Amino acid sequence: MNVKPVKIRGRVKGVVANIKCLMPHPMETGTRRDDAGEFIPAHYIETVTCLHNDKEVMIAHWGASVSKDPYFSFKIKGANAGDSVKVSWVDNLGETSSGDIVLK
Amino acid sequence: MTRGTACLVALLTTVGSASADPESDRQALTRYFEQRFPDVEVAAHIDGAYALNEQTREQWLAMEDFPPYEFSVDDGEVLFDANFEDGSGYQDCFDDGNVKADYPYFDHERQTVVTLELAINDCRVASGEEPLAYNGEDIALLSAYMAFASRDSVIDLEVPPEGLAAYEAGKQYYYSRRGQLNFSCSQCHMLMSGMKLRAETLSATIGQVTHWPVYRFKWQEIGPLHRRFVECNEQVGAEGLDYQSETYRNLEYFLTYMSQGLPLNGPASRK
Amino acid sequence: MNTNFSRRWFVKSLAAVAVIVSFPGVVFARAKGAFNAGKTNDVVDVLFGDLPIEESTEITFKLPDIAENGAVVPATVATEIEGVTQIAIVIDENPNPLSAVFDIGEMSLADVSTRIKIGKSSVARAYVKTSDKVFMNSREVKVTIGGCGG
Amino acid sequence: MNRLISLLFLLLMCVSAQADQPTIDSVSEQIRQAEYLHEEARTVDHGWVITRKLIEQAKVALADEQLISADELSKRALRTAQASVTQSIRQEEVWRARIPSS
Repeated sequence: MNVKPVKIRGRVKGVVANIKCLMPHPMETGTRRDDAGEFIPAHYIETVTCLHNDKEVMIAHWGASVSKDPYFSFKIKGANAGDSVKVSWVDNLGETSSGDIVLK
Repeated sequence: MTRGTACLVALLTTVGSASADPESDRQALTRYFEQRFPDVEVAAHIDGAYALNEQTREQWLAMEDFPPYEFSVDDGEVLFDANFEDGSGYQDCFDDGNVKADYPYFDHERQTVVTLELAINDCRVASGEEPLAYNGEDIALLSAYMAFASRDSVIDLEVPPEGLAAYEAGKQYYYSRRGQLNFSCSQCHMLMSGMKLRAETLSATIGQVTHWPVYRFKWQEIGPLHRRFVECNEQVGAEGLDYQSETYRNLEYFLTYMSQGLPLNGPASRK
Repeated sequence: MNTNFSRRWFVKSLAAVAVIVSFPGVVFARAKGAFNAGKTNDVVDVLFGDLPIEESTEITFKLPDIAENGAVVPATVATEIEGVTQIAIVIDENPNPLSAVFDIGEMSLADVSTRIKIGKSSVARAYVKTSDKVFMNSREVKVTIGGCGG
Repeated sequence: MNRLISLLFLLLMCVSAQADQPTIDSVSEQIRQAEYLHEEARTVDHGWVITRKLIEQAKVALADEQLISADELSKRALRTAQASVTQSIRQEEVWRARIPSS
């Protein structure tokens, strides 16, 4: 699968940064069948790591029941413009991708 | 309203006018929906069923906050910017892509309705490229990008006299009963608009074509308007026609005129 | 903050059947057992062991009453409760009820949103864990078959 | 032209009604008529999904020499094909009544 970067949007309001991201990923449960009736193997994001200025602020663990092209939004305390936010994921097949922004 | 007058009103409103011209058809249809949904702005119908059901609208807005079709728009932009073998590209036919408000139009040489999808293939063939399949992914991605680039431009269709026959054909299709269930599009999307069929709220005729292509969660991908026509046909037991068949292009022509003056808001997400 | 974060994780990972993935500086537990569990009770056992679970309306658990489409259901869990370390979303009727677990670091607010798949109408649960207690709020979600039935 | 078809069809129905025992020929004839009328409806965008399915099932039954079920399926296919043709003729006359007038 050609891995695509994570799309991130971030806005600082006061000292809280509201981060929203969208991750292109099929999120296959392993129970779905393709047109030929064969099972499509399970392929889903297992771990999402969120860094604020390279420090871990959140780790999410996901099952296959998170929707396709997962959406994830979270809030960071003590953030201000110029800070960096990076979100990266690892899936059950070991593929990985990430995306990062500088907060405005 | 007593039962008697109700029937009288129903009779009056359904007595068909002779072959009226598109503009008076549109005004009559607009009045119909203004009376049926007094507190819904006509322009609000560009959000389809979500203009008529508050509960589902809330969920829809949560989806539109960061919709999955953004990837299709990005991928479509990559395709749009790529050059053809001969060095030309889509920009030579469509500038920056903000052209969807000009489609569909009635083409004088070919004496037929030309939709954006047809124009995309015209542009490719003119540069010696292979035309794209109308049910393929690439044309959906390109239309997604161009729909996004055309957002907020207003539908300003002009039906030339030579295009009236195509317009009337689309109108006839919309108001004719078809399929084993013997329904016409207008019965669901006009007479029953705002009501429910099982769990589905029925959208109104006006605004039905302003937000295509659409990322339907049912499809888990973005798809063109004619894919929805096929689905609707099959749900009343009628055989779906080919994408970009003349019948479907005429139907899109009629429906686009019914949304005349409304802003484009594609692509959109739907259930 | 970082050392304190990993010590708590180190203790937890010993209990759960965990696949240790080498991660610079942080040992974390994927709590595989919790995601493979077929029933909510098993999920809760793996995630929270014998910590007391208390129903609480302090948790804002936003989920539609009737899902537009079971494949993509917007879900938000937010709370003002102090000292939250973990949030979990569980759908009773899903084949594997546990959908997602969020480990909330010191610098994060306990306020997360995502979109999940719900197989059929079900009770959905949001668990919020602090160091010594677990709070839970739940609500009904109806999932309808799409289409006009033609 | 459409009006002629419905008359032709009614005539055919009377003839085939008298044949008690279905034969390969009578069933094939019914399938052919159903296909003809189905095409007739399709040319004016009034084809039904059920007609195509019944025709296919009738052909399969005929190929398996299941004469009774092939006869029944081809009769049903003929009826639905005819209904779709009738629908197309009827709609031609009445669709304007549904346009909201000013």
